[in-house]
Amino acid sequence: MEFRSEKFGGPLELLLSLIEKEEMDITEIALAKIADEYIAYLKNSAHIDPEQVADFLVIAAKLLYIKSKALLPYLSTPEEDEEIEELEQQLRMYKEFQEASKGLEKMLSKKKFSFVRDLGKSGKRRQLFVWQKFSPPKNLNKEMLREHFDYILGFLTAEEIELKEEVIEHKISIDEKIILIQKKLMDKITFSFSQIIRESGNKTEIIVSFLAVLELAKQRELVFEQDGLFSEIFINKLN
Amino acid sequence: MATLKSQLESLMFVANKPLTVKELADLLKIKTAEVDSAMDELSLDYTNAGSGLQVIKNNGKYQMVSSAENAAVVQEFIKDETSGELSRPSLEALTVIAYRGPITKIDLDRIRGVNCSLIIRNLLIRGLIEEKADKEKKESFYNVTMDFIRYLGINRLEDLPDYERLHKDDTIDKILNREEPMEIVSDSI
Amino acid sequence: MATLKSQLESLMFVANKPLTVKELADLLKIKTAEVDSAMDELSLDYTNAGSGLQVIKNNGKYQMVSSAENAAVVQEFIKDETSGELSRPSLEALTVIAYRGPITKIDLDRIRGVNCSLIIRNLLIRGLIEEKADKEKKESFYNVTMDFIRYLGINRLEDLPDYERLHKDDTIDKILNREEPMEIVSDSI
Repeated sequence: MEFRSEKFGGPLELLLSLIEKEEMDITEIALAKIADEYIAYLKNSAHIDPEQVADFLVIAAKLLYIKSKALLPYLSTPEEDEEIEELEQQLRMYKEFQEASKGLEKMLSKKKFSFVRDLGKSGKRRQLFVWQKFSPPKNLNKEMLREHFDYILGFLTAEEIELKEEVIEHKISIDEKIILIQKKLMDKITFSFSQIIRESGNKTEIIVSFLAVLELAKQRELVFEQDGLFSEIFINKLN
Repeated sequence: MATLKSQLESLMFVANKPLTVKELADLLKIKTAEVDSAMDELSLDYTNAGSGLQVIKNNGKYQMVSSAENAAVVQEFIKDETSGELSRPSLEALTVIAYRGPITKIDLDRIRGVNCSLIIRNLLIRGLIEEKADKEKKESFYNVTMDFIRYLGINRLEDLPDYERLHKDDTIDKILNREEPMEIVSDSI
Repeated sequence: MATLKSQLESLMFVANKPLTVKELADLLKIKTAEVDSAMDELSLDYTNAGSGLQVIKNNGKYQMVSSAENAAVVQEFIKDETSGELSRPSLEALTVIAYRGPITKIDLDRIRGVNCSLIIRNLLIRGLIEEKADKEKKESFYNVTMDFIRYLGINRLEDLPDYERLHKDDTIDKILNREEPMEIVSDSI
């Protein structure tokens, strides 16, 4: 399918393009219908920026809920229904701005730019204005320069560390998680879902685990078992 | 008063950069409201006379620029090669900031449904948006810059199509003010 | 014709230097006599309106300048621009240029995380930094001026405190080597 090779700037853009491809309005039914396609796109995550994976997964989890609700309506709760309503509203809001951005794109393409007074291309000792002259600030000494530079370096170091951590965080793919769960099923015929949650390092990984389990259920490798609402979910190997 | 308008005109010409209403008021020792009304008048004069100049107002600042109508001949003269092309995500973020600014990062994230840290950094570096820190609220707000407005060929953001509606939209406000409208999992950079 | 006058006005404004009648005529593909008569008209408009701008003709060249009546307030503005303390962002940029110069504008922008056009303009005006063009690379590099170095009471940059260590610190190199999808739209200051 062509859409799978396209790169999307975010989950809402992907959602909207899927819905519009089906020529549907933004409704719960439409969302349920395109859930599979959305997840199929996500699996080939080569076109998703690593720092956006989490945002795509949050929406994936919502779509799966909507889909499961379409199949098993008695499972829904008012809070969760409100969340669906919110997703629809959010999507409509996004659509407004997407359309507005096309308007801006058109304006920019007309090249009706306004310009400031030209300060000339760079040259030796460029003089910007005739009134330019050496006028240093009063209270500045070389020690202050050193302090400021040290401060800047400290700030940049902190920023650099943060960036690195961010990149490492999003390294688990659904496929990797599926393999992990398959291995687990080889050792044990049954285990609880909370065990998977415990083994997940962060929120993103929990969502990935959830998607992986759902995928394996779809492929008929496992089934769920739950005694009642909010009670522990057990995962059992099939065959 | 003719003199006041004339003084403002001279100042903006010489400055060749955005000047805040306050800077102008202090220089001329008048009230900011007087600056605003003289500037409105000047801007109207330029439009009515089909002048080659115009005044852009943005975010409490004024700047004198050449009129958008004459873009082609000016661009030829200064051999400017600006294409005005932007990537889709950049354009989308700029649109949201133009219509909803001043806007926080979290609200921008909510509207686009995705973490916008890198795009914000990119737009800041390119001078298309600017950041203003609100120390009391411990939050940063983003606005588009004069430079971006210069590329659009308008005098102020209010001239954007549908500005009034999108800027004040109730539904959008409601969605943005929800307690936990959408979880952005990854933290900001 | 209004359009011709308006185009001349835009060109004179943007040019920021005297233009010959011939240059203007060539740009607009009209006769020099037409330029002269439109310019006379524009000049008259400015006088009649008590404008803050005026057109001066000297040696067959035209130039737009601020009107002589407003000299006092313009002087005031220039004084403000070139005196007083530096803002913190300006001071930080100056520091980076001192310890890391020669440095390009885009590298400075990336280190500071914001567009530094206005800051560079301010430091250039005050004679604290200077610009050198590298014609091969089509880039400009910034350095602090000799005037500034002497003002600090030293003879060369290497005499800045901790220069060796700070000049070679690789934190900045890491930031600059980071991949960043930069769409360059404009090449302003």
